[in-house]
Amino acid sequence: MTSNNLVYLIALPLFSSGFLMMLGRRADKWGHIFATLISASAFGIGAFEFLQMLARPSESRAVTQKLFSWISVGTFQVDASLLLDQLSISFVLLITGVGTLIHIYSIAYMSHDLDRRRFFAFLNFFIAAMLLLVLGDSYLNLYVGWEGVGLASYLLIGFWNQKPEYATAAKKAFIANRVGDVGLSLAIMIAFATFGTVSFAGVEEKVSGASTAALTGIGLMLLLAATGKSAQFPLQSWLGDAMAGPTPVSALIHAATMVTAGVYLITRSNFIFDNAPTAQLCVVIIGAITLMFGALIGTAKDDIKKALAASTMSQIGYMILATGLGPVGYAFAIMHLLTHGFFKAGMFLGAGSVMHGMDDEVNMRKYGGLGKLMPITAITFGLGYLAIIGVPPFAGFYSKDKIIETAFNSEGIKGLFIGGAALLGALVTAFYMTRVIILTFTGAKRWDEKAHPHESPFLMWGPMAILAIGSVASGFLLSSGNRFVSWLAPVVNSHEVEHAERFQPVVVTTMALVAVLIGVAIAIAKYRSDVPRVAPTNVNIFTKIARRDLLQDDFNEAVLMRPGQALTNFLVATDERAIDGAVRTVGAVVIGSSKGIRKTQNGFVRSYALLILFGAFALLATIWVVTL
Amino acid sequence: MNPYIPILVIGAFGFGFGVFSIVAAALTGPKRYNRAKAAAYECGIEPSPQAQGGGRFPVKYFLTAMLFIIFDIEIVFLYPWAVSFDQLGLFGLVEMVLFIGTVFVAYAYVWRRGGLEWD
Amino acid sequence: MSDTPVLQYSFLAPILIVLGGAVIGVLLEAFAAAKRRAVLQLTLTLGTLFIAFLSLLRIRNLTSAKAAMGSVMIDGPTILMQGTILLIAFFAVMIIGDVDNFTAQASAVPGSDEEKSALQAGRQQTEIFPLTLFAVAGMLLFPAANDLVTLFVALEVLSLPLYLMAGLSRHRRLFSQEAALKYFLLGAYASAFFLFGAAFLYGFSYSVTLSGIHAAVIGGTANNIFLLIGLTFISLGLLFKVGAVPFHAWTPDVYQGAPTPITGFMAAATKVAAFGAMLRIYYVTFAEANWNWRPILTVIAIATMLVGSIVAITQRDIKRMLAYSSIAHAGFLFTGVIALNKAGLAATLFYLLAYGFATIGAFGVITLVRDSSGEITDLNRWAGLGRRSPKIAALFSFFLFAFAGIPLTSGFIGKFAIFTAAYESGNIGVVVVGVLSSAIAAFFYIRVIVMMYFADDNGDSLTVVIPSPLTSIAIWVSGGVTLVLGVYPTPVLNAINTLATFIR
Amino acid sequence: MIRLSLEIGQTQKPEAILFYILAPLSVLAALGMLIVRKAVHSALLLAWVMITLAIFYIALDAAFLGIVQIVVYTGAVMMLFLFILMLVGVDAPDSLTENIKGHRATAIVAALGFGGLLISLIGRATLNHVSVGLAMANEPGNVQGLASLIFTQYVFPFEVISALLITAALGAMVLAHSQKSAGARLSQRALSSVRFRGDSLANAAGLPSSGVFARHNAVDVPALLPDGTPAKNSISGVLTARGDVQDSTQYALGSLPKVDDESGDK
Repeated sequence: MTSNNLVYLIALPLFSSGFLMMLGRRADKWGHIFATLISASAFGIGAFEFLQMLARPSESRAVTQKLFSWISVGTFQVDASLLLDQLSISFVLLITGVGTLIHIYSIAYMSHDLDRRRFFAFLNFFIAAMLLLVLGDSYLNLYVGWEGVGLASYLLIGFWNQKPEYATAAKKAFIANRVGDVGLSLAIMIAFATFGTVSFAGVEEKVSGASTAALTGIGLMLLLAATGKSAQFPLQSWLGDAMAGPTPVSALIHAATMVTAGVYLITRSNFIFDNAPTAQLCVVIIGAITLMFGALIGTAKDDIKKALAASTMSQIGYMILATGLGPVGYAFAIMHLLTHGFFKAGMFLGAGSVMHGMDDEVNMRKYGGLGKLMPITAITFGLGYLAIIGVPPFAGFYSKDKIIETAFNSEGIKGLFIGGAALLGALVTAFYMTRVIILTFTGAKRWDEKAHPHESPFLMWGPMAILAIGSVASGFLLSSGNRFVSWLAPVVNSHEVEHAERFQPVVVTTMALVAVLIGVAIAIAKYRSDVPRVAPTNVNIFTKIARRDLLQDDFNEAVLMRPGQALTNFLVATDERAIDGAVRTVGAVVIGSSKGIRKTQNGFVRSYALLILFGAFALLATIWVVTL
Repeated sequence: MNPYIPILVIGAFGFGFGVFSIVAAALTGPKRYNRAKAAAYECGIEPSPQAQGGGRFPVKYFLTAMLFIIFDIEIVFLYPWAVSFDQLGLFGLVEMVLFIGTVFVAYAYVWRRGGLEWD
Repeated sequence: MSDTPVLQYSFLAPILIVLGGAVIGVLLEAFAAAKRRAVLQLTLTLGTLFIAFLSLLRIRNLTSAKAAMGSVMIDGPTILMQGTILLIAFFAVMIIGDVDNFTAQASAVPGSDEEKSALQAGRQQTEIFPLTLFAVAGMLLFPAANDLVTLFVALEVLSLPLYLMAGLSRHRRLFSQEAALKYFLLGAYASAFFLFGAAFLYGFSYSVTLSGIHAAVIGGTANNIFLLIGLTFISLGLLFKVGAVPFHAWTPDVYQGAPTPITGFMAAATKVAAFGAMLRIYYVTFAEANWNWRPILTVIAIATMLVGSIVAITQRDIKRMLAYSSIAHAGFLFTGVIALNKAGLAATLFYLLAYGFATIGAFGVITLVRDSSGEITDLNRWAGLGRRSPKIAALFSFFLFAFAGIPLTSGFIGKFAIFTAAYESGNIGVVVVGVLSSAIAAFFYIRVIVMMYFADDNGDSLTVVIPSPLTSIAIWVSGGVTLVLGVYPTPVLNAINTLATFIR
Repeated sequence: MIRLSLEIGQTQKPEAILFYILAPLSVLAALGMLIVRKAVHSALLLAWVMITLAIFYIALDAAFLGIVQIVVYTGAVMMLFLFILMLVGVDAPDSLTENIKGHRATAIVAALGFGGLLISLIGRATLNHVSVGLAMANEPGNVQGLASLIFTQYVFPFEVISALLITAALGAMVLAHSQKSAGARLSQRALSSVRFRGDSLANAAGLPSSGVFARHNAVDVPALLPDGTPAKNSISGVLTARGDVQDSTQYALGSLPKVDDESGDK
């Protein structure tokens, strides 16, 4: 099935971002509205395609569009063509939907910023890149989108690059992504080497023939790419600093869309991971580690955005963990991804409106008691909070619960171990999310004198409200009657295969609820009394480490940066001495020998005559030797 | 009788005569030193003070010697010609005339440019 | 007695004409009035050279043959070489015509009042013209000589006038006389070696003619120790004449001391004659015995190229630098000689023509750069010449490019031909060293150009004299020839290839 | 004819004896030429070497060459060397110290090496080889043989040699002859017109020669005029300038000591 309006999905935002950039100052007045309309129209096309897809029978839902033949070198054929199937349409809708809401939100949020036009141009560019990523029909097309998204995140994080630390944060993010990208390019190369093609369909056919070693290699490389893009362990250090970007950026890119690209990649390459058990095991381990890692950092962060970022890291840890649990896990991962997209974006926009109110104060210890002054923000933030900790009627409960259930069901002690980790994660998530709610909205006022919090304008709380509705309803909508699982089944070919269940589903749910309640109780107990305005320093060692992001930056510096600098210094020095030295010595030798030989030219006839005699003597000597 | 004997005898005789005369004069002659006798005889006049060791000779001597050599070599070439010019016939004559002619040009040049005048 | 000898006058015409011209020159010297003597001599000399060239053209495609009882061999290469020599001499004499490069009275003691009075009286040593003609006669005979006696006589006839004229420079006369004396002493020394070698060759082959020696070489009966000794000392004499390395020490001093027009003439024409003789000897007589003498001469070629180009780097005097560059070029030419194949012969002949004209032009330009006290050859004082007289500086740069072998100049074609010939003969080492030394050489050529154009003008009193008409013709013609041979050399190359076959 | 053979062991031939006597002498003379301090001595030693060479030529049947060697080479060229030495100043002993560092040492090594190599090479080449004398060449007589070669076989080089001679003449004139300004010297005609058509004929009959009749013919004693006074113009200008002129009256007849009072002659 081919359709020819897929390309507009990407072309519109791409063209508009270029157009806005080109126009420069003239587009300032209407630039942002134009960008938002473009984003909305993209959402429209997405929705139209979604409806069309729904009308078609499940097995022929995928739609492709071939733009042009990009590379044709000998047997290596790569076409620039797009693929829209059930998996990518869900992403398209998420991206364009949440994207448009955030565009609207940004109109208000960035109203006082001079470069608003440039901001919206970057946002559109990001939307275009992300759509290309999810719509690409081959690893190479995906790779182009992958890079575009990395660039967009760099531009947007470093949007306010007057402050040097924001610029370094952007660079850090970009470099971490690049490390991941290396993994992706290696995977593509290995894939090409083993399969001779890089398109998903092509690889899927030949995957049965390939050796498990090659598949494991590709799987591990894809995992590395996913950790880079989705801020998983070990490449997770950049997400915390990425909060330097404006809050809508954090909401869109570092909560809803870009960071989920890793999950999309693994889901899209499900045929590789299903045939490479060791790779799948690594995915699970990475998911579990990042899950605990993010949660621990979340508990110690006073900055509201960093706390939310840590929670994003741990939620994505859940998704990665789910994708590692075999065919059935992919659907729950994507479902959790969609629901997370709603409530995490909502919470970020809530945090944004709180900061907007408290004129960009991010330290939660300086909030307190805002619930009464910013009722709408408080409500939407609260709904998001309830969704994330997994209270039953809300979205988080359905998706996270399924993940914990499948975690427990996976065979061997691995299941127990992972299930336990997921459960513990749920507890800690409940603890730190409650901590955020209490510190921000309840308790005594701890504002600075000049702070006068006020409710945000409609343009800001409107999108927050929609997202809040989404975080409430989306869970129920997607999971009722296993609708979403069956929707994704053809893509991830997760035909219903029954697992030996360790626990009944209801047992798992009760365990999860108990864990959540415990977490909330601890948080209320700890923060109900007055909260010191300045973070106490005499805290136990764990909090100290957690405050320093579990020493991840120190680790990177010690292990990577310093040796790197030493290596560059060494190379520069050797280049300086060895190569330039060699050239200089050759020159010096020639000049030196020239001076030396000149000395024989001393102007005396008798020494010239001696030279001639010496020549004759040498010739005679050679003859004497030759005729011996 | 080996033809070398006569050469040897004449050589010895000549050499002996030279040595004998010097030795005899030195032995028999009276040795009365007299300043006038020791002075260089310059046609009777007092010898003008000469730079010690003979001083520098004018370059004319060199020029004359050089010209002498040129014409001496010419003679050397004439010698074998003279010996066998009858066998060489007309061609030999023309050859030699040409040779002499060219060297004569040199002589004309030297004479015309005053190379032969003395002071 | 033997039948009367028969001389093929038509073949000997060029040499005889030049000799005749010289003799008439001497007569003019003797009998012509002092004032008009210079003009008369100049016209006589140019006329003689022109007629000689015409006579050469007339006999160029006659079947080549022995002449003058076998002592002179007129064959293809000889005609080419004699032609080159006559052409080069013709334009060199044009530059020599500008007589105030020469001392007013050679016999006056430098710095004496006699010399000052001679200068005021404007006296001129017009003997240089007959001497040049004698030298040209020697050079014409040298490559044509077919036996060792004629070879030696030609060598002496060629060298004696050059020893003399090297001492006649008007500028820095003492240094010039010293250079002449050095050249004479070392020349005599090398001729002694040459004769020593000739004697041994006679001892080896009981014959003095090259063909006789060749017969003995092929015969192989005679003990070849005499052959090797003879060959070594003969080549020593010739290598000295050309300035190959162990025997090159005289070249820089003599080239710097001699009057510039004579240096130009010497650098160009003597090399043609000497290499002509060398080609004949190695190709005709010793070709078959090459297994033992080739390595030695390859070493000499390599040493010559390297020393020539390396020492030139640290030179501050332009004439001395060109002297070293001429040593380097001798090395390149020698590579062509020891290539021992037809391509080598043709390449060497072409290179001689190209190099000859470039040298004449270059030294012609040097005669023009003067200040009140005479010629300026110190490189530092050449700074900024490019701005002061762009035409002359551009022409000089073009000659330097030709020396360096930059494409579109004759130098490039020459070097290219030589290296291909050497490569074909399997002598790879020499080619590598050749290319390396050309690279080094390019450095000091370009340095002069940079000095002329980019160095700032240090306000020196140096002025470029308006060249006399003859000198400017000579310079511009040599420039033209260097360009033409560079851009469109095929007709000349074809001519050389058709003619370049030695007759035993 | 005489056959000189260098086969070792045949020493009784006179040439061999001649060679063994003369050769060391000429080598010593050559070395002496290098070492001796005074220039003239070294020139003479060189002359000696040339003469021994001439003798060797003659011993080797090259009589003409020997003679030419003596006549032209020793005779003319050596004289040229002596003239040059006089030109340069005979008594100026050139210093024998060598100021180029290491020059003498290398020179000696190179010379010895060169000589040694040559000797061994030639030795190896000529050992047990029969040496061919000039018998065949001299068959028509030494000089005639030469003549026939020079004037037939090598006629062209012979003619070119004349060019050499002219160059030599030109060179000599250019370098050595300084053009006296033409006007300075009076020609023969001018001199005679001055003498006889001059203002007074006093000296027309030629100047009286110096010295007093039969008593003293020294150049520095002026002649006596008929009236007994000394004639000034009988003494050359140089001596009067130097003031060496003696008084001729002391030799006048009158003033001589009586002869009779001395008995027995000196």
